[in-house]
Amino acid sequence: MKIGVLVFPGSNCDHDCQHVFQDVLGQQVQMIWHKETTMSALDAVVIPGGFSYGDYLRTGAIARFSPVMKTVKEFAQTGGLVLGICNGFQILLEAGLLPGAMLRNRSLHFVCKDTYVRVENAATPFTGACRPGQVLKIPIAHAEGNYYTDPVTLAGLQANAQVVFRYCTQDGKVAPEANPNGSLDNIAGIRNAEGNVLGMMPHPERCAEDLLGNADGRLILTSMVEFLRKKPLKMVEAWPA
Amino acid sequence: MKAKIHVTLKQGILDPQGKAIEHALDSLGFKNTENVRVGKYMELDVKETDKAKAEAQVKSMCEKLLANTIIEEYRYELQ
Amino acid sequence: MKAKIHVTLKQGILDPQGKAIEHALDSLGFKNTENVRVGKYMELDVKETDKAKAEAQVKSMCEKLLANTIIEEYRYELQ
Amino acid sequence: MKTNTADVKELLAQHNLTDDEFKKIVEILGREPNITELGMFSVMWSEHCSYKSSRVHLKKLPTTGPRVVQGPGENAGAVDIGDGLCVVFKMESHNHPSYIEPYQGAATGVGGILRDVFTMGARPIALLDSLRFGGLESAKNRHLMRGVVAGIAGYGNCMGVPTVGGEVRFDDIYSLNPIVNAFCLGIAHKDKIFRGTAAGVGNPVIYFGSKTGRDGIHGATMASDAFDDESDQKRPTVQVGDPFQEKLLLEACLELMANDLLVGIQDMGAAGLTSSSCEMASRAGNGIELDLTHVPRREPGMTPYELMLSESQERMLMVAKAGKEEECVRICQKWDLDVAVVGKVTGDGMLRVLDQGQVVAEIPAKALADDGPRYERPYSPPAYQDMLTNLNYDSIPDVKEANAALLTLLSSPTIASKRWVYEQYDHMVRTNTIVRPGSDAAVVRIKGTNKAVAMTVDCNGRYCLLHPYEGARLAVVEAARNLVCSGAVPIGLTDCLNFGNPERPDIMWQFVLAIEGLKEACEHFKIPIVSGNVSFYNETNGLSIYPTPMLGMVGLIEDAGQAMTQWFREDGDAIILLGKTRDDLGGSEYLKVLQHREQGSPPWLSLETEKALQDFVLKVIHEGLVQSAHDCSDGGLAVALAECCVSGPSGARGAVVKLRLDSLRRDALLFGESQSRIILSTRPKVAASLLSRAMEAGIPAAHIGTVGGGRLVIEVEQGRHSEGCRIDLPIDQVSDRWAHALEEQLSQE
Ligand SMILES: Nc1ncnc2c1ncn2[C@@H]1O[C@H](COP(=O)(O)OP(=O)(O)O)[C@@H](O)[C@H]1O
Ligand SMILES: [Mg+2]
Repeated sequence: MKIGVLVFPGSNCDHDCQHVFQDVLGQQVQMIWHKETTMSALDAVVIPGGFSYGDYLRTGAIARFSPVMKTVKEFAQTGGLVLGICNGFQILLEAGLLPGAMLRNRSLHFVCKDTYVRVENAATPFTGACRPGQVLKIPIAHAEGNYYTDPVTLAGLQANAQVVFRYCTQDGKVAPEANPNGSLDNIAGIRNAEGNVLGMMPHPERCAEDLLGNADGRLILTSMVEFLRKKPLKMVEAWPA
Repeated sequence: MKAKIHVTLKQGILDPQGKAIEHALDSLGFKNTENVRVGKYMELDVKETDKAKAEAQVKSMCEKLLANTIIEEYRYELQ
Repeated sequence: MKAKIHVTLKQGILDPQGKAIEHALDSLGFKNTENVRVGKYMELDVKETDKAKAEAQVKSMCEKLLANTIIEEYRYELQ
Repeated sequence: MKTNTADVKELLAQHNLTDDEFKKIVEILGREPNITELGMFSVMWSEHCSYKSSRVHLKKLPTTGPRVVQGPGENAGAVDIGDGLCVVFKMESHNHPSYIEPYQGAATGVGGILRDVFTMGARPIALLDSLRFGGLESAKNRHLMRGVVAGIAGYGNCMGVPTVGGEVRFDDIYSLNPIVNAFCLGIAHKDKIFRGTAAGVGNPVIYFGSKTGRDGIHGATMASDAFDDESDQKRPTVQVGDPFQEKLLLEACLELMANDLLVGIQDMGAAGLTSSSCEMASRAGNGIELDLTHVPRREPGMTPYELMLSESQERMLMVAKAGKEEECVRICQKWDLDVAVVGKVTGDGMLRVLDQGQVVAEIPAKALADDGPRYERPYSPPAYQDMLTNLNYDSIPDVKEANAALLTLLSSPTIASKRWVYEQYDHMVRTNTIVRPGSDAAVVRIKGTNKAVAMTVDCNGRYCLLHPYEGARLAVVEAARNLVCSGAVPIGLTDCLNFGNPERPDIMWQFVLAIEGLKEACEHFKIPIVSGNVSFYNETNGLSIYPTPMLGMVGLIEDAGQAMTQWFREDGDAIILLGKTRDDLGGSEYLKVLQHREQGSPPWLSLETEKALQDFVLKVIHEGLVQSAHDCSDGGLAVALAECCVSGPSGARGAVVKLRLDSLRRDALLFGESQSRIILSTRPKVAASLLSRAMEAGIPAAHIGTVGGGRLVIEVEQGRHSEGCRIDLPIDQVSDRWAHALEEQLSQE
C-alpha cells in the first residue's frame, strides 16, 4: 500500500507516522509537502499531529487553506481513506471534512498521558481489526481536544454510528472521570457519514511497538492496511454501523 | 483603514478560560464578579479607501479565517 | 456593571500570532492587509453600582490577573 | 566618544563595565569606542558571555575521553555512541528572564538550548528541565512555577521535541531567584558535525530566521546583574519566543546541512548578532564584515547599537560556501524564513560593521570574543560554614510516628510525584521514549540502531551549601547512579553552574570547591564534561541561592531492550537492598521537612564503593537478573521503597519489608540519605545467587522483603540503642499522598 503523510509547517508527528507505516507495518510511505497539489496514486492519506502554523489563531485554522487540502478533499470525495490524528483531526474539522469544532481542554493545560478509548464502531476501515466495544490504551497529547458540536449534529453522529472512539475507564466504562479534556459525550474520534474519513485525538502511532510498552494503536493502523488490501480503492461505499 | 475585530464564543458554549479566570478572580478576593467571557481582539490595517469595499473584505476575512462560526461570532468596526 | 476589557501586546513586543495570521491572510489573497495584532477581549459583570468603585476594582483586576503588564497593556470601559 | 568623564562614568555604569575594562577597550582599539562599540564590548565581556570569573576554574574540568567528538568551546558537546552516530548535548540557564516573565523566560530558554544543539547538525530528540522554586505556600512562587512549566511546554511541545525528564526542587532560598535550566540532546552523524566557524575569506555571511526587533536589548548584561528591589519595576523589553518559527528554522537548518552548502553556522543567542559574528570569526582566526543595511528588521528606525545587541529569538548566522548563496536563500524561503546575505568573511581579523555605507563599528573579533577580562576572584569560606555543618544529633529526638513521618515526606513537593509537571510536556512525540518521566532516568531509543540513551539531570543544592566539594561529588554519583539503575553506562556530562555573586569571596569559594568536586568525581568515573554553562549573580538583596551546580548526564544502553525501570513489577518478587546504611541524616529532606533544619554534613561518600556498586548493578541488569532498580536519594530508604511501590504506570503494589536497626537511629535508617544504595527487585529464585555475587563483589547486600499485598509494611527490629518501629499503611493511601500532593499545593489559591 502507498500511504501519503502530509507535512505542514509545524507538523511534528509526520516522521512518527512515516516510521510506523514504513518501518513497523512495511508499507510504502510518501511525504507530501503542504504546497503540493497532486497526489500520485495513493491508497490513503494521513494528516499527522503537531502544531501546524504554530496552532496560531485556532488549531488547524490556517493549515486548512494549504494548497494540498483541496486535493485531500477531492481524494476524500472519491472515497479515499483519510486519517487525521490530533492536529490532523483539528484540521479536518476546520476544513469541514468532519463536523464540529475543538475547544480548549477543560483544564486549560496541554495534557500528555495514556487514555483508554472504547471502540464504538468496529465496522470502519480504521477499526476492522478491533472487536466492537474493545478497550484500547492510546496516549493523547493536546491542549485543544475538547470536542464540541451542536445537539442536532451530535444526535446525527450518534444515530449513524459516526462516533468511533469514546474515552472510557480501563474496564470500558464511558464515564466523566475518564474524560481527559471535557469532550462532548466523551468523544475521542469520529468518522464522516461515508465512513472513509476518521479524525481522532489519541495517537495510535505512538503505541504500535512492543519496545514502547504498548502496541494497541497498531490495531487501528493495521485495520487500514487490511481494509485497503481487501477493497479496491474506488469501491469504498458508505459504512453502515 | 484600521479594522478592529472582536471574536467571541457564541452564547451557550462553555468557555473554559472564562470559567478559570472567574475562579481565579474569586480567590483573589474579587467575589462580586461573574459571567467572565474571553474572546479574541484583532487589529489590522486594510489598504483600502472605499469603506464599503473594506467592510466586505473584513467580513469575508472573518467568515473564511478569523472566526470559526460553529463556535464563535464576530463583529468589527472600521476607521 | 458590565466591564469590557481589551488586553493587547505592548508596542515593539513580538506578536507571533499576528505575524502568522497576516501571512495566512496574504496567501488567501487579502494582499492589502498588514500590521495584524492579536489581543484578548474580556467581558464580565461586576456587582457594584458605584462607578468609581467599579473602575478601581477592574483596574486592580487587570493589574493583578487579567493583563501581564510586563508585555501587555490594557484598557477597559464600564457600562 | 566625545563625552566628558561624568557621562562616561554614567555610560559605563549602564553597561556594567568597570573603569579598568574601559581602559582595556581603549587600549585594544587605540581610541575611545563609540556607543555601538561600547555596547558590543559590554555584552561580550559580560559574565554571561565571557565567563570572566569562571574561566580559570572551568579549565580544570576533565573534558576529554575516547568517545568525545566535541568538547567545550562550541555551541554544544558531542559524544560518540557508535554506528557512526554521536549524541550532541548541552544545558543552559534562563533564570533571570524566567523570574521577570516566567512563561516567556522559560520558553525562550528552551528555544536557546534547542538552537545550540541543532546548529551543530543534530536533530534534537529529547529535552529535560531542571527547576528550583521557593515554597508553594507563596502565591508568587506558585505563579512562577505555573508560568515556567507552561512556557517549557509551550515551546518544547510545539517543536515536537519530547521533554522526557527533569527535576524540580523547592526551597525558599530560590523564592527571588528561581532556577530554570534546560537540557537538550540531539543525534548527529559523527562526520557531519557543524561548527561555528567563519572559515574561507570571501565566503558570504547569511542571516536567516526571524526579523530583528528591539527584544531583550541588554538581556545578556541583565543576566549578569544581581537583582535588587527595583528589578520588579525594571522592565527590560522581554524576548517573546515563537516556537513555530523555530520549528521552521530547525527544518531549514537540517536541510541546509544535508546539502553541503555551509562552512559554519551559529545561533544568535545572548548578544545576538554581535556574539555570533565575532565568535565565528575568532574561532577561524578571521574577520567578518557585516552590512546592517540588509538585516531584516521588525521595526523602523533601529540604530546600529540596537541591531547589534538585539536578542530577538529564532535567528541564525551562517557562513556559506562561496557561490552557494542562492541555494541557501531558496531553502530558507521554502521554510518561510527571512533570509539575507549580510556580509562576508575577511582576512583582517576585524569585526567591521557598516550601515548605509558608513563604518559604525570596527573591533578585532578575537578581542571581543576571547580577550575579555579574566578574573581570579578572591575566595574564602563564609563565617557561617561551621554553624551549618555542626549539628548535635542528640538534640534531635528520634522519629516515633514513622507512618506520619513517611506520609509527610511523600507529600513534600520535592519528593512528591511530578506528574502535574510532565503531563503538560509532550514526552512521547518522535515515538522513541522507552522510559517516560517518572523513573530514575529517561530512556530514549535511537531509531535505526538497537541502542538507547538514558538521560538525567541532578543536583542537591542543600548538600552543596553544606559542603560545595562533597555536594558536587554527590551530584555526579547520583546522576551516574540514576543512569545505571536504568541500565545505561554513563558516557558524558554537561553542567549548568548556578551560583550567587562571584565578587563575594564566600560565593567564589563555593564555586571553586564545587569545580574541584566535579573534577574529582568525573575523573574517577571517567565521565568527560563536554559542554556547560555558568550562571552567576543568582542573588537578590545580598541573599544568594544555594550553590547549584546542575548536572545533565547521558548514558548509553547497547541493547534498548535492557532499559530498566524503578518500580516493582510482580508480586512475590524478592526485594534486595545493596549498600550500607549509615547515620547520614545531615542535609536530608527529613531534617528539613520534619525538624526544620538544613544543617549537618552531607552524606558520606566513597567514590570506590560507589563505583563498585554501580558496576555490579549494571552487570546484573544486563544479565537480565533484575526486575527493577531504584537508587535511594531524597527521603532515604523508606521513601525509595514507597516509590518502588507506587511509581509504576499500572497501579500501586504493596510490599512487606524487614529492616535491622543495629546501632542506627530509626530516623537515620528509614529516612537518612546514605549514598551508594540501590533497591533491586528480582524473581525469588535468583535472589540467593544475586546476594552471594554481591558479597563476592564486596557490596553489602540484604534480602529485605517481598513485593505484594495491599499495604506497605516496613518492620524495624529493635536495635542496640533504640526501640524498633513499624510503618504499616494501605498502599492506596501512600499512593494518593505521593501522587496528588504537588497538584494540591499548586491549586491552593
Ligand atoms: N561550566 C562549564 N563546563 C564546561 N563547559 C562550559 C561551562 N560553561 C561554559 N562552557 C562552554 O563554554 C562555551 C560557551 O558557553 P555558552 O555561552 O553557554 O554557550 P552559548 O553561547 O551557546 O550559550 C560552550 O561551549 C560551553 O559548553
Ligand atoms: Mg549557542
